[in-house]
Amino acid sequence: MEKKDLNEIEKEMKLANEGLPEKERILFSDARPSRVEPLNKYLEQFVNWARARSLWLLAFGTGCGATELRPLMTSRFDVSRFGIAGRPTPRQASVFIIGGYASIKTIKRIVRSYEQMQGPKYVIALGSCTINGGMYYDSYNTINRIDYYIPVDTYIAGCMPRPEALIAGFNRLKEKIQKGECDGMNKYADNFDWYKKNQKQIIKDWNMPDYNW
Amino acid sequence: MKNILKRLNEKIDDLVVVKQRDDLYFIKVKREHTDFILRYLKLDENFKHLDFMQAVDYIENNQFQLTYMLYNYEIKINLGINVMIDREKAEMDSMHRIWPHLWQYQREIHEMYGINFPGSPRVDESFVLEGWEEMPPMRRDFDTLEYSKRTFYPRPGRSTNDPKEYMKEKLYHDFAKSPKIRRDDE
Amino acid sequence: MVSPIYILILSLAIGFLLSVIDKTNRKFSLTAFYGVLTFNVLVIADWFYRFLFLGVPTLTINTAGFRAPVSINLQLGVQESFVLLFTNLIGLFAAIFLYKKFKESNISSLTLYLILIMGVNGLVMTRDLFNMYVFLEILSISTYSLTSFGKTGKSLSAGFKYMLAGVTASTFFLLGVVFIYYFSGNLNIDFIQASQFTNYGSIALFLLSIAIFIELKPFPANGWALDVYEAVDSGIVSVIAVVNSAAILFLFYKIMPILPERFLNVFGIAGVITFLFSNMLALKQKKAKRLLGYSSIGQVGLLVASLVFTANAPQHLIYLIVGGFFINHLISKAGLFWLSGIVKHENISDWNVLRGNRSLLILFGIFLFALAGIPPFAGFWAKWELVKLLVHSKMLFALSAILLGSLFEIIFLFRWFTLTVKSDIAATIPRWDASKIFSTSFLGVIAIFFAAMIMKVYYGFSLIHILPVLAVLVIDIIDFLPSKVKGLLSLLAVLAYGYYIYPFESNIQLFFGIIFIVGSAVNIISTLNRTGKSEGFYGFLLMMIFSFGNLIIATNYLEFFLTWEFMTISSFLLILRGKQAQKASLMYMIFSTAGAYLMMVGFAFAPQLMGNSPLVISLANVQLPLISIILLSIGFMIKSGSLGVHIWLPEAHAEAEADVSSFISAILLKAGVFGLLLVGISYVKFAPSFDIFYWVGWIGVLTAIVGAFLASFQEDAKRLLAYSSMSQVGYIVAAIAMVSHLGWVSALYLAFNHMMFKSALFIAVAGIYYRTHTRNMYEMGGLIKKMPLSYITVLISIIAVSGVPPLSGFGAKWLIYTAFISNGWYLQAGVLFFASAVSFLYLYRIIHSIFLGQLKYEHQDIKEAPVWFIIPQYIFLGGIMAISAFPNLIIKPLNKIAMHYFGSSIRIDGYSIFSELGHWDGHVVMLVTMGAFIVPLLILLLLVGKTQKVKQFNIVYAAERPESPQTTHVAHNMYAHYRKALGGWGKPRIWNFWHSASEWTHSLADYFRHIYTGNGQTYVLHIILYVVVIYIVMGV
Amino acid sequence: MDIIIRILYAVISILVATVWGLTLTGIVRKIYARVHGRFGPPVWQPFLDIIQTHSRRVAISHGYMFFLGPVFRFAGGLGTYLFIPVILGSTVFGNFSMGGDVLLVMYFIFFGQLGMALGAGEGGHPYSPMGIARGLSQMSAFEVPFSLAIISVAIQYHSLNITTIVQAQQGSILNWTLFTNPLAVIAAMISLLGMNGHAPFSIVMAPQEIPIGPPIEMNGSFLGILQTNRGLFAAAKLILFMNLFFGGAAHPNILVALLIMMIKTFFIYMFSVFVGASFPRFRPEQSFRFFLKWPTAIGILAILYIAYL
Repeated sequence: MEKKDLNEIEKEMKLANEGLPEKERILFSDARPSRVEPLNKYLEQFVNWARARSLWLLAFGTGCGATELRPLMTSRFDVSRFGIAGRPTPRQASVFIIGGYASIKTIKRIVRSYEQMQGPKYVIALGSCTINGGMYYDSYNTINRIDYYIPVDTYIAGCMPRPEALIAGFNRLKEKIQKGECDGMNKYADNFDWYKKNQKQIIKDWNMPDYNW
Repeated sequence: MKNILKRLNEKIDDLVVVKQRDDLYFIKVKREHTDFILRYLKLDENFKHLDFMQAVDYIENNQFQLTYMLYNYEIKINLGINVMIDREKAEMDSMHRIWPHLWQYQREIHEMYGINFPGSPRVDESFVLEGWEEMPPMRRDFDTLEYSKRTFYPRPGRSTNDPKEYMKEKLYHDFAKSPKIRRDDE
Repeated sequence: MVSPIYILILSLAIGFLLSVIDKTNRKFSLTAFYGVLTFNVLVIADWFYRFLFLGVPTLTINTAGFRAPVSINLQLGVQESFVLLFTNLIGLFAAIFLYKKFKESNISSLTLYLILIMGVNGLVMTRDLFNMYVFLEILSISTYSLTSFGKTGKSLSAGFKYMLAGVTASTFFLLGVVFIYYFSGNLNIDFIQASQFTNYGSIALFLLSIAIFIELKPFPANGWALDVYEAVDSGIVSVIAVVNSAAILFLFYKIMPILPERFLNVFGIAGVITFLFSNMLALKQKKAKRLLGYSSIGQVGLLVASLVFTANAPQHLIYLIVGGFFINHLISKAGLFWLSGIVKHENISDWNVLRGNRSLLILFGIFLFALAGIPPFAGFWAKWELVKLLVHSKMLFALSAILLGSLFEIIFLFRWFTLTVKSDIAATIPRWDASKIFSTSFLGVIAIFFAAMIMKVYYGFSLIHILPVLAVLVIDIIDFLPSKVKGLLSLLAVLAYGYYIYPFESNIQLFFGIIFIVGSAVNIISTLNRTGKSEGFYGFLLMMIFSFGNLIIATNYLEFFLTWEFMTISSFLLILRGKQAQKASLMYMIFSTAGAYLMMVGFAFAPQLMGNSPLVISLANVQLPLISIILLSIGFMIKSGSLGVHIWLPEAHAEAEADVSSFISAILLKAGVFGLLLVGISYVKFAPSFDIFYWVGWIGVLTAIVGAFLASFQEDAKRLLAYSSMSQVGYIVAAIAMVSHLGWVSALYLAFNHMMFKSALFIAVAGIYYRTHTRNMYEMGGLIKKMPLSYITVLISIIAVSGVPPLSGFGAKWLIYTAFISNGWYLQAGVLFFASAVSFLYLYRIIHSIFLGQLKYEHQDIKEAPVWFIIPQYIFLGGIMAISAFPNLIIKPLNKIAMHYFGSSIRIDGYSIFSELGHWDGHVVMLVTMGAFIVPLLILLLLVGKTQKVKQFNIVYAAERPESPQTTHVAHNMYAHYRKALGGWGKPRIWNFWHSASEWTHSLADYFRHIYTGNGQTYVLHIILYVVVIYIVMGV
Repeated sequence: MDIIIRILYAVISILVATVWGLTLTGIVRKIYARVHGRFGPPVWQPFLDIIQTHSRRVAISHGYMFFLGPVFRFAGGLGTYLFIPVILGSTVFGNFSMGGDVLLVMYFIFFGQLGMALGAGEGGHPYSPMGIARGLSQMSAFEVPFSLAIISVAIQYHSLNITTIVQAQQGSILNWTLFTNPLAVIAAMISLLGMNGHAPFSIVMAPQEIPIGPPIEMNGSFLGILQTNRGLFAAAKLILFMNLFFGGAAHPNILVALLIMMIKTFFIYMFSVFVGASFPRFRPEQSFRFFLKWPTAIGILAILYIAYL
């Protein structure tokens, strides 16, 4: 009796990947993301200290806000002094900056890239558009609230926010990380079905697995 | 250019010509003449380049206007070909045999306006909107605000101001009195 | 004891009576006809037996009751009876072959045939010049008439051309006879002496001899003969080509004693020219009978040349050389002509219909191999002795012309053979005719009989040297068994053979014995995967393996060379079994033969060996002359695929069957290495003044680098491995060429290592091919998940190839660089470094393209390679691991082997090996590596946290997800940028060179072919001009 | 007992080298930043990065070879280092140099590269093999001048043994290979540029074209191991160069000797850093061609000069 239950649970833990054609399902993992508890208190504090001082950005400009990242890197504002560096692959990055408005087409890519990042991972939503749609609030293809689709740790308002505002945002994120308040990864895993429902509601041609490992 | 138009006039009846600028003309042609006119302009009148193709929704006339924008490198003149088609039965002949890259424009217009181009390659594939299920969004009877409200979980508490009034009030109410900032290049 | 005169009488009588007998019934006339022919054979056979075994003195028959020179006399001795026996035999069997035709045709053709046979007999026996003329005319007239036997327009015109040429020749003959009588007052050749002819008189001899020579169809005055060969019915043409030629050749032999030496030399050279050019022209020929015509003319030229050149040799050599060529020509040519009658297709590519009948195919093979001078057939021995003779008499131009001609012969014969065995069957299959097959098979038996006689009686080879051939015969008998049984039997046979030859006289033999025999035995396991019967496979495989073994125990040059040829032919036949192997195997055969000819000459130059010990030992005390070293080195380097002569290698490796490739690469190439080492052994004590091995070393080094680059640019897994073998053998060749202690230790170490890892790699690729059915690496990918065992094999092997510590490859690298640097070959060492760095390119390419990256849809359900492939792989892996962890296992014995020849230059202390430059401790390296591997692994396991296993498409991407595994797998043209960087150096120059060489030869042949216009008058003009030219050259 | 002490020594030696290697990387980043006119990250940033990567909660693995790839890489770095004597005459920093000579070290460098290439290959991402193909090709090209330089040095000292080579350079600064055999040193230093993968030879990682190249799929602890190895491996290479060409590090006082080692390796590294900071990147085929032309010619000259003059 118990064994059967276990099997059922195991089956539930698998993702259906219904968006994929039958023959492609073997090519993608069907594992469901699960919650990973933090380490014990002091160890977690230590690693959070290190995480906060070594923020690796995903170099993926999702909108017009990405223009603001260039001056950040170069000599005028130089974020590398805070231990912030760009990383070309989501596998290695820990911070995802949503650079402004996100269209339906872009949110699909955002979700993919976010899921491909390895936890703990942080999201900075940049610009008004990510908060409530900004000037594109009534567009047919710009989403209004990014936090319905991925968990967001810090918002930076403005259209566009200046690099100084970005640096302030980074500092805010750092503080939150050190305090251990940034747990978007587990939030996403816990509310996975809700996020997926929202995502699937607007992304109509779902030709990818349910979770992009 | 006059000669070209004259020659064109000889070819077809009731040609409507609008001169916008010295280097920009529009002519209005019938749907069934489009293929002939485009070919003629490309092969005989040297309008070799197709800049773009565009559609406008004249919902009042129950018509779509399609514009093929041509360019002649020798006399350096843009010539727009306007074709009016019926909005109810929105369909146009595919011109991709004249300019192969037209298929891409036609695909976009198909997606955005729901105008059909039978025979155009890959016209049914989605272009920007991946998996769009509603009415084509650029049709003017499509209510984007309603759609956005329905779909995108608008965040409550949003307020809107008239930019001009708001700016005057907030920032520049004594703008006229403020000293002028000289810029280097002035 | 019937007097041979009755042959003439009876043939003539029955010949004329036939038309009367035929009035009653054709059956009677046929009975009489065949009766006479059989009678002839029996009479001559009886005489031959008496002459040979009973020592009966030569028989002289005087006619009309007078003694010669007053009367015409006939003579029958050993030589005459030998020639007559075979001509009559062929005559009889040709008649049997023609049975159907004779049954239906006009009776006159039977009459003509009998008269022809009579003419031949008379021509051979008579000693009188005028009588010769008479018989010659009889022969010619009957031949003209028989030529038009087919009654086609072509054969009629051919007969007419023949007549024109024949009449021209006999005019000269008659003039010659008249003049001779004028000068000597005598027509009996026994009473004519060369001294009787003064300056003016020699013109008489010239006219006589040139007439006979024209009848022997010298190049280029032989267009008429070619047309005859092409047009006439195949039964008749065999008589013309073989029986007539034999008689006329004997005629030439008879008058040889009265000809002055300068005549003979010119004729000999003309014969060589005929041989060379006929074979060259045959290159371009596609029609079987015309091709055979060219070949017969060439062979007759060779016979004339060998008659002339052997004039001063000991009797038994003359018999072997001339007799060997004669028998060879007789049998194979008649056999092939008859086969053409059976096949009934003109074009040689249509001969693949022979595949419908196994015994005919075997016969075809026998005749073709015999004609090509492949052992054990008579032609091989004749050629070997002729080469020796020519070398000793310093006739090097004639020698090279003959060998070049033979090479052309090999090319067109084997092209024919491979086309027959491999091309797609399109032509209609004829009905097999019993009478024709009977005659043809009889010849096959004779060929084998002679081969056995020469091997056993003349040379007295022991059984072990005949073993390779016996293996083929035995397996052929049990070919009905399933292949697994045969495979197991072969494995046992190889082991038993190894046990039999085991007690070796030296360690170096033991070493190569392990490579050849043990390596082969393990490799055989992989062939056990074969299903069905694999007809013929195990026979040739055993032949090859036994040949390997015989190489190391060969005690003289001939044994070595014979075995070498066995090895070549068996490996050729094995390669030919591949599906698309026609071109590849042909190329292999051509290059191998060229190498073999060079070796043959090289051995001929080498001094005689004393004693009865194996070559590896006895050569140490022999000083090889420089020319011999050069020729032998080139010969062996061709076999080991050195730069410049390597182009056969990738083709042969790639196109051979999957489980054969490993034999070729891992073991066959080592035969070349062994050969080179033999030369090196003599080189140690007697280095020539010109340091030829220095250049051999450079070639080896360049082979290594070029092979590595070529391997990096391949898409085909087996070609990649083939080029890799070329590269690795380049290292070995270079190391041998150093002729130093460390050099040889490293060469042997590398040879052993290469045997193991390349076997493992080829078998692994064979297993993958078995599952995926493709050799293109980019069509695979991601197989690590499905074939983990094969992956481990390839992984370990490529580490061993690359020389990355701690595996055995590093030992090789360490030894070789230390050897090079301490030997002062600095730049060569630099090139080798480059080669070894480039080798990473292809090694990564093969493992990545096959095992890593994206798994394809069609391979999702693929299984691990069959167990028969896995077992040998892991045996080799075990070997690699053993000598990696304990390098002493191999370094110590190799050190000892090399110490036979040099003082030791390394010191072994525990597990440490010290050279004068540096040191290496394989054991410590192994331990440190293990430690350095395990510690990070533990750290990783400790720190890694939760690990999520994902699938192949879970890779990072943002905009578009991967489309399909095919487009996501990076494997095709992986090093395009390197090719770009190499620019002009990346062009296949060597391939282009050989390609254009072949094109030029063929174009040249085509150009020369145009002299044969097909016009009878032109042909007569050719003859006249030829006579004039010869006249001027001889300076009569 | 002896073995335990040896292992202990090895651990100390490895720790020193790793820390020094990582610090060097930090310094280099700082210098790069200053060249760009930035402040740059702190010198200890590499250590923070390593902790951060190791503290990822989930690691994605594509299979066993992928898992082992970084291990191979690190083992390669460890092995390379362990067969080089760091300080002349020191037991602690002598490492396992009795295992073999400079040939062993040269080939052990490949160990890690090959293993990493295999692991990255199993990741299945198309950029990995592209990067590896470039890397292997470039390696085969820069190996040529380097090996020629090594041969030249071997001829010069008639030894391949690193300790012997260092010994021969003692006494005066003029005994350094740098001065006795300058051509070989030039050839080797140019190939060091390729080895370190700084611009103009940074075609392997090339973040703009093939994002980060081979380790594109590496994440979490895998990446952490790779980062650690980068420090150790850099140190090992520099120490090898120091030993072969710059007189090695020898002093009775081990701390002074370590200091000498650090100074020398720092300057050797700075050479490639300054070249890297001031040049743009080559295209792959330009890079290969470059190595096969001038440095190779210099290497050949070095051999000819030493062997025949």
